[in-house]
Amino acid sequence: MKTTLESVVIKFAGDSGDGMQLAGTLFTDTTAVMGNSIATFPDFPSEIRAPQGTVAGVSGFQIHFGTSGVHSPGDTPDILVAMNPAALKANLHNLKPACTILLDSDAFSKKTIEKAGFGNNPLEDDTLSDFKVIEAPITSLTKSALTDLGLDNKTADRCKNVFTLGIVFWLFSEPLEQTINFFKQKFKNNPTIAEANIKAIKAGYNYALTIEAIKSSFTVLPAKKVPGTYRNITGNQATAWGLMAAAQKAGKPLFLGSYPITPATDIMQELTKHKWTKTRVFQAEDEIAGICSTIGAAFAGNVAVTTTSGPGMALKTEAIGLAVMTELPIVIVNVQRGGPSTGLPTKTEQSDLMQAVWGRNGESPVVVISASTPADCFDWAFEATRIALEHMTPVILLTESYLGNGAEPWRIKSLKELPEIKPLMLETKDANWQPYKRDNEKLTRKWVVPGTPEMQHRIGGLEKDECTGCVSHNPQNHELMVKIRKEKIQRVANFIPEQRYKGKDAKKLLVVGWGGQFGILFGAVNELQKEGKDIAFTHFNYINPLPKNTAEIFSKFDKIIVCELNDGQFANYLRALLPQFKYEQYNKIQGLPFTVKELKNKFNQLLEEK
Amino acid sequence: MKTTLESVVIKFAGDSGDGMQLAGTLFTDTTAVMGNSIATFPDFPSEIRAPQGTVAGVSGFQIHFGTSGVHSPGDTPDILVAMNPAALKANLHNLKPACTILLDSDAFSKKTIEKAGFGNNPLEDDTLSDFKVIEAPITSLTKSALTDLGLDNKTADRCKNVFTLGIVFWLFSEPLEQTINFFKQKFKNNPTIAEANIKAIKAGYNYALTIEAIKSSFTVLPAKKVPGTYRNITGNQATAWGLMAAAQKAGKPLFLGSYPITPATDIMQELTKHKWTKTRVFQAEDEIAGICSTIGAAFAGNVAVTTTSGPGMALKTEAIGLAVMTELPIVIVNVQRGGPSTGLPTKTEQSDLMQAVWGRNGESPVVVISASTPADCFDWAFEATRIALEHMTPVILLTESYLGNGAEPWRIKSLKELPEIKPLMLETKDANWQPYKRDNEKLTRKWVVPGTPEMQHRIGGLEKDECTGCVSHNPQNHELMVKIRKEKIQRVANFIPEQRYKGKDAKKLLVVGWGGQFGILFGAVNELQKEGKDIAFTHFNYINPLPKNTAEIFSKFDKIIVCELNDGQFANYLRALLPQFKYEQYNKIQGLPFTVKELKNKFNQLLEEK
Amino acid sequence: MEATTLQCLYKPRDYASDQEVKWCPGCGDYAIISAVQKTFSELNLKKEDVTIVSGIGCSSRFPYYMNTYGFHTIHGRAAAVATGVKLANPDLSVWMMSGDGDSLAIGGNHFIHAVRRNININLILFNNEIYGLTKGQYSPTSERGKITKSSPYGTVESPFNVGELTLGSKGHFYARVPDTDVKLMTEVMKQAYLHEGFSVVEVLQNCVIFNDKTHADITSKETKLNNQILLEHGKPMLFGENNSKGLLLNGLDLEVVTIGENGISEEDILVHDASAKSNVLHNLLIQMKLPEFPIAMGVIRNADANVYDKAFFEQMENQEQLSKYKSLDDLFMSGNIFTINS
Amino acid sequence: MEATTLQCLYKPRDYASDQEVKWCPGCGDYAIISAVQKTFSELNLKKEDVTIVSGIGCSSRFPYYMNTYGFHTIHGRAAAVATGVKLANPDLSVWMMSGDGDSLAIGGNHFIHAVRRNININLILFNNEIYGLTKGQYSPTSERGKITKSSPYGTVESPFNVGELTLGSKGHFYARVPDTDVKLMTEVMKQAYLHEGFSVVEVLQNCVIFNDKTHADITSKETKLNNQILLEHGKPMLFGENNSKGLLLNGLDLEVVTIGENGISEEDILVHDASAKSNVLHNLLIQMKLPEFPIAMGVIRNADANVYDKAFFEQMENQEQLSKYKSLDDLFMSGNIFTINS
Ligand SMILES: Cc1ncc(C[n+]2csc(CCOP(=O)(O)OP(=O)(O)O)c2C)c(N)n1
Ligand SMILES: Cc1ncc(C[n+]2csc(CCOP(=O)(O)OP(=O)(O)O)c2C)c(N)n1
Ligand code: SF4
Ligand code: SF4
Ligand SMILES: [Mg+2]
Ligand SMILES: [Mg+2]
Repeated sequence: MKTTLESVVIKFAGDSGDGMQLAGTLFTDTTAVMGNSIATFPDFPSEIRAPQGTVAGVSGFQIHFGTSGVHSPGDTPDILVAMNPAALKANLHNLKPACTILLDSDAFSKKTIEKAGFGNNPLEDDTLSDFKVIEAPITSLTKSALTDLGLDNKTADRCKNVFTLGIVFWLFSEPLEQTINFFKQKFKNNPTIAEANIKAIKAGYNYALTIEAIKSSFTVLPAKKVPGTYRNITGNQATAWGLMAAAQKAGKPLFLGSYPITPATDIMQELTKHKWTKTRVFQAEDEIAGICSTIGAAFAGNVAVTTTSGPGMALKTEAIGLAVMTELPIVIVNVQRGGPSTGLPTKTEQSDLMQAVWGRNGESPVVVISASTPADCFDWAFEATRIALEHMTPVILLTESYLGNGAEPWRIKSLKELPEIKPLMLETKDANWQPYKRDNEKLTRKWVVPGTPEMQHRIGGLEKDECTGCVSHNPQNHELMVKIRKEKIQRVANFIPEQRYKGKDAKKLLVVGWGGQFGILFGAVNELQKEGKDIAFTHFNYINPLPKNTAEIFSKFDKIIVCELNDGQFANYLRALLPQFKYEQYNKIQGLPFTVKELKNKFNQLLEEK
Repeated sequence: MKTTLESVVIKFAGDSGDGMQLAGTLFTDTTAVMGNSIATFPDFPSEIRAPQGTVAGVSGFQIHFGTSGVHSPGDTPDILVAMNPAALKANLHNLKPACTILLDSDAFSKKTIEKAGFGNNPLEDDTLSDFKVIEAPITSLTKSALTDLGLDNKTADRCKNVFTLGIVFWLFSEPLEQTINFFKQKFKNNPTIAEANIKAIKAGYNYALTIEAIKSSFTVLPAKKVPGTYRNITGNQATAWGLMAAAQKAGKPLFLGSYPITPATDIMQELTKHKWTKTRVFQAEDEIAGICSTIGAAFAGNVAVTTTSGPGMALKTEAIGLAVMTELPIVIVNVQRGGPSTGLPTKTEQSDLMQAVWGRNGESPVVVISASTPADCFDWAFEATRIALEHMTPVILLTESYLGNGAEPWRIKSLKELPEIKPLMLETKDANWQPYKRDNEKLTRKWVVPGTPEMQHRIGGLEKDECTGCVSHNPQNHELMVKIRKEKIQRVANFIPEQRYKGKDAKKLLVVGWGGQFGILFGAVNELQKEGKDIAFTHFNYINPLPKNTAEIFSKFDKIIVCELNDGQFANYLRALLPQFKYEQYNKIQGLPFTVKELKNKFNQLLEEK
Repeated sequence: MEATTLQCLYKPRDYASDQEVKWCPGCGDYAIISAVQKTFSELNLKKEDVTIVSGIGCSSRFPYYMNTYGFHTIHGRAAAVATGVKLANPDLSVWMMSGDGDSLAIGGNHFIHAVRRNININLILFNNEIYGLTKGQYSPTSERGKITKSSPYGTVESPFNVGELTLGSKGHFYARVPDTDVKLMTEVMKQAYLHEGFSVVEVLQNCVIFNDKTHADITSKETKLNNQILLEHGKPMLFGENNSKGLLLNGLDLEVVTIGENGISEEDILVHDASAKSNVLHNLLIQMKLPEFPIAMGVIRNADANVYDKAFFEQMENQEQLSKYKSLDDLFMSGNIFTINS
Repeated sequence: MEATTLQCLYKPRDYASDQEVKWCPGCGDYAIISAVQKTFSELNLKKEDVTIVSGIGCSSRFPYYMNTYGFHTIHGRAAAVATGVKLANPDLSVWMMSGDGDSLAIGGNHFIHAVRRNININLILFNNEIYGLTKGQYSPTSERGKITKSSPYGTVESPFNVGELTLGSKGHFYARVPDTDVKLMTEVMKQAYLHEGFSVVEVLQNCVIFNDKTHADITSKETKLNNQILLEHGKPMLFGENNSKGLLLNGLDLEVVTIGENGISEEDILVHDASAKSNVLHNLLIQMKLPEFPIAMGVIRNADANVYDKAFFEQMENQEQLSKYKSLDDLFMSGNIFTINS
């Protein structure tokens, strides 16, 4: 398994007059200076003057670049830049699933669409539904950007390619200096043109920054593919679908209370399309209203979810405590991004783990789980909902920008093959029932929702009597309730699978991962195992509680290294819970995923040390 | 050193007709049933019919009760119930400093005040400034509570004592059942009177609950008193005064942005009285506005503080991240109460430690310190401010309900004897200055406030360039900044005293405490040391960073036990930071402080085990 | 209003829970709970169909005392929680109980948005112009200059007028009532229930402990005849002893006149139209202040408008009709799918 | 207004920082920043005395582009941060830049309270009726039925009217301007600066990317003459080609009339009084909607009232006079003190 982030293929495609060769070359120069290895493939139209706007007239320039493994210009692009419908059409058959397509939406008129040979407008039908599309009105934006310079229309128009290049530079966090110098150099006798190009590239870059454009990453299939029907899916879409599937398997309507925030907004936007499933999406006035409406919906019997990212998560802190106290089933999805504070909204990071497990006032335990690949966001969203409903507790699901915006093929699940979810609802009067009376096995209370006759009751955020749920200031009762709430969460461990690991014969080094870095960690360990190294790998999706056999696995190894995109949060968490082991750490805090290379270096180093 | 919580003295005092003997007896009966040891001292007026409302006519009933050490009715009351001015006057000379006085404010008319021999109204001048006064309009409340019963005025009036008893029961979390049964029994032939008494006691109890009445605790002086001038002070008052003193020593006005919440409100209420010091108190619309106004005030050059308790702290989470990112000096005081959620607003707990150190999105380190006694809240509020200003960082000061409402004698500090605080302000242009340029020693940036010529700059919550402070998306810069922000906090350890401990010769057991349980922990260890046990004690006020010699101290002992009023948060924190040691735990989560007895039991047990 | 003429299912006291009511003796909240119980009884509401949501404050303890479903949430968030309840189950009768601090200080944002959306929830706003539970700090409705625990020298801020804020947030139902008149409260609460959309019922509530008599100029026996005017839809705006005074419009200003003086007769007096689409006159009535004017009581505005939950569910039903997918399986299998064989 | 006649200290562009402006080409925000720079120049503001506070959003990037002190805070909290700045140093000229989402969605509570307190801060509210930065979800000012990324079938909520909300929150300065008229924006911003108290300047701002032309009916060259009316204090309310149309009051309703028709002359037309204490007419003007009425532009309300920071510091000075303590030492040594000797 490998991810595209080790190397990337970009293709610039447009009309012959669109300056694609120049754009490609300039990008190549910059990436080369940044120390990447590169292979390029310029691909001109065969006819000398092919008709404008037709597929035959499309000019392309493909670049493959990366830190390693670049031996060819690449098969299929990860990012396609299409300056007009024809350019799109020409490349559509040869795209990686779920790749990013950057389009000039201004170029999509009825005429150009027809000329390119599309029946319908591909921006409006399903043609692009599997890709991550960035539609930008590039022509008009470029023109606006250059109005001050008093250029004629044509000259301004020529800068489109440079504007587009600016967007691509943003997507790859490449610096502009190199290219700006090139323009200064090249047009030193024509300062207006130099300025136009510089303005255009900056405008493109800033535009992408302003709209918080994010490129998607794509993970190829693992070697052994399970036979079946597949489609590509992003992590955020998979999360949305997993939630819908879970609600259906629980037989209750889905409710989402949320407020837009990068990179979580897509989940809300996906769900809101599916009103036909009776899913209720409430776009709240802020994150607090988002989670509070969710708590209200849970009280009233919906499968209730809220979605957000770091700063929004912070705002939900107080209300999560209320859900803990009232023991209501809600799911809180945090698509993590770079922090602290507003931080790096478009970058990936795993630094909200401590906040999830311990970031509340009082002793306030919740279940915390995480997803590991874009497609398995479906499963973990489903599992989060199952646990919430079957254990009457808030569940925090941690995903990451890298997962939410990343995509991979998903083996389509049918509703039939998914397990039933059994909410702990009580619908007819039970004489022994009390609002906080518990099941002996799971310590759960029953879900009795408003509208149910003869079981009216009141809940709230004050400490409550262990059985009746009435407000109680009794000191012993408080201690008991703190213990019960903790134990209830601990007992979830009795209802989840044991932790697994890969490398049964290994003894020396155990690599521990969690969350969205699964693919890369797996890849790195896999390669080392093939090289015969004494290394194993275990990846955590259940964070709180940990699977029951965790200590048993850890005890088999000489060394344990915890790898995460933060400053060591899971490592610290493990130290607190399983202090008997020593944990090495590998951390990266750059808003970027790991690379296989850096991981292998680190693991080799540990394997070589005594 | 011992605290009053092992045993308590209450005195009921009122006019002969006020039923004080009955109230006292009923209270005694209940506490006896609850398993307390008791000594009482009824004290009637010597004259048979002393004039009503005079000191001579005061009838009293004193009760000393507790879990241990009750050998006499007690010297001076911890709680005085005074049904009229005369009862107050009669007992004023014989009160423990900072004790709680429960008054019937309805009984304080011009006439009765004069009759009692007061010159001025003692509720309006300084007479009671050293006590925790609960003024309740007992007469009228009792009347209102009984209106339904159609009693004559006199009969209703007679229930005042019972209403008052209800309040006292609330203060001691005593149950009402025993007394209610007594009334049913005693007045079985007069159900109206029975009902009146039952209604009255419940009404008093509920009244106290509704207004969140809190009794203060009082700690007596340690054996070796430092000579000097003393006054009594509560923790909240000491916090307010410490902040004012710090602002003055820093030469900047104090700003407080806050929203009322039990048990922190008193700090705001104290500060708001002292506008004459140029202290700016902004009662915000909510906690978020409280801290955000504080951040704004810090940006603009005030010594800026926000105060709150658990749920409010949760709401401030996001904004604390902003202060971390912008590296502004603010102090956040959390007077902890019982959680989670609204929890037990009037009870004490130490369960917000994890939230303070780790409860934010992203890697978001702040300094965390805590106070240990009511009086030293002054010093720790001062120290919190010093660190904030001299290290350009948010500082969280954790106190507790037990400290905030508790009182003890404070050796009055003069401003002269307090150290200067040197804010890192830059007031005239420095050519090399950059908004995020750092001092090499502390890694602090300079504080340049709006209004300063020629150094205009912009700050914000996005990741920023390591030197210029401009927004930066650069991956390496982000990692560097995460490390710098962490290291800056770590380096505070270079500017704080080393950790001390008591018991230099001990080897076996180290008792570790933090926060407001200092007195009781100290007392328990002290007694065991006197008994010759192999035990030592160290108490933490600096939580993040820990004093540099912490590991060195820990390494001297066979066993370490961490004692705290939560489920083991400091213990878990130590495990993460100093995983080389093994930590035992003693935890209590009842909204109550430790008792010396339970601690000694636990320590003895550990000392006896191998 | 048919409901009120039927035999009642339950007596008012049947709506009381088994929990002891814990407000201070003499607190205005007692009258409010009586009125709510009477309202429910007269409306024949089933206990299980009522959900009462509150925030934190003395007033917010309300749900504990009612034998309905109840949720004592966190400070300021009742409107948001209630919104979730209503959208999860629109058949429930959702009531929100909240103080001036809870709804207008920390909860201000949820308040204005619930009003704007016009979701079908009934809010009883206990306005005692003080933070009761935390023992007496000023609130956003405390009058300017008020001395409280947190304003020892008097406040330096001007208060909200609840009605103005409601209308400024696009509100369509606003009523004001004194806690001294259970009958009027009951009548007004019934109208709030019958109004589709968000109903704001402001109760001038007395806090005997921390803000005693703050509304006494308006509500006391001695003053109320002259200092209150009860507005009733379709009726002339008369008040005072023997309804001897009334309100007139003079340009854009209201004016108090005496019937019989200066040739004024009852016919000249303004007639209250609570259902007027325009809120101009409602705003003028809401803004009336002592001593120049009486304080307006009763249902001041009760106008029809789009209701959020109704539109929300209509759109849902439409989509159920229109969607090209009939099941999640359809959706999952849509778009570009491909098959991998073993 | 003396300031404007003096020689300017700085040219508008002197207020620009060295940071590149990063809005989308064609975004209305460019015109707003020009107007702000012109305003500062004409007001002769010293760069170091200006503090610009914003929240999060496209519009909230504003402070980065100005060579003044600036604070890009967190989403929705600019008003609270600005309040702290002003109370820490009342001599600063504090400006708040914020979007419709930032100020009216998540920041709604701080908005209404800042307005109510009437603290001397100038808010420029960039109303593009959309969440720009997060790529196009509807906001609390998006028109009903609008199709956006988060409302694929159209919204089911009615928007706030910024002016109504301001007045409902007890606002004393409200102006509305289109982003197409830098001159008018500049004039209005100067008045906002000169107004003591909280000034709300709503700019109808175009987001070319996610909500292009949403204000075009009002602001486009073709329509603006008939669809806008510029209100100027002391001047008659005229609009249309050659100012041929005007506004009249008809009972409690406004009416559009044509000069010269039905015997109407200019004298009959309402004269704008922005400083009127009563907000009734201001509210009517604010509520005017197309197509029946033109949209009111300019300073609609500009009335004197108690200013929070002024009262706050007056009280402080009083206390400095009145306090019985002269130093903290006095305070610490007050009350019951006792001495312990060694
Ligand atoms: C997050 C949070 N902040 C503050 C508080 C403290 N608090 C509880 S109730 C209240 C105000 C109560 O005033 P109001 O809503 O008017 O209710 P009343 O008690 O007057 O009925 C405050 C500040 C809290 N419980 N939670
Ligand atoms: C706490 C938090 N919630 C959500 C966001 C995401 N967010 C950033 S800006 C924004 C709305 C922007 O809209 P507006 O204020 O109208 O500004 P515009 O971009 O339209 O100028 C949102 C939802 C955030 N940054 N922080
Ligand atoms: S404190 Fe005031 S509002 Fe609260 S219960 Fe008592 S009287 Fe009522
Ligand atoms: S997205 Fe819209 S509001 Fe934001 S910068 Fe671009 S045009 Fe302006
Ligand atoms: Mg109140
Ligand atoms: Mg906007």
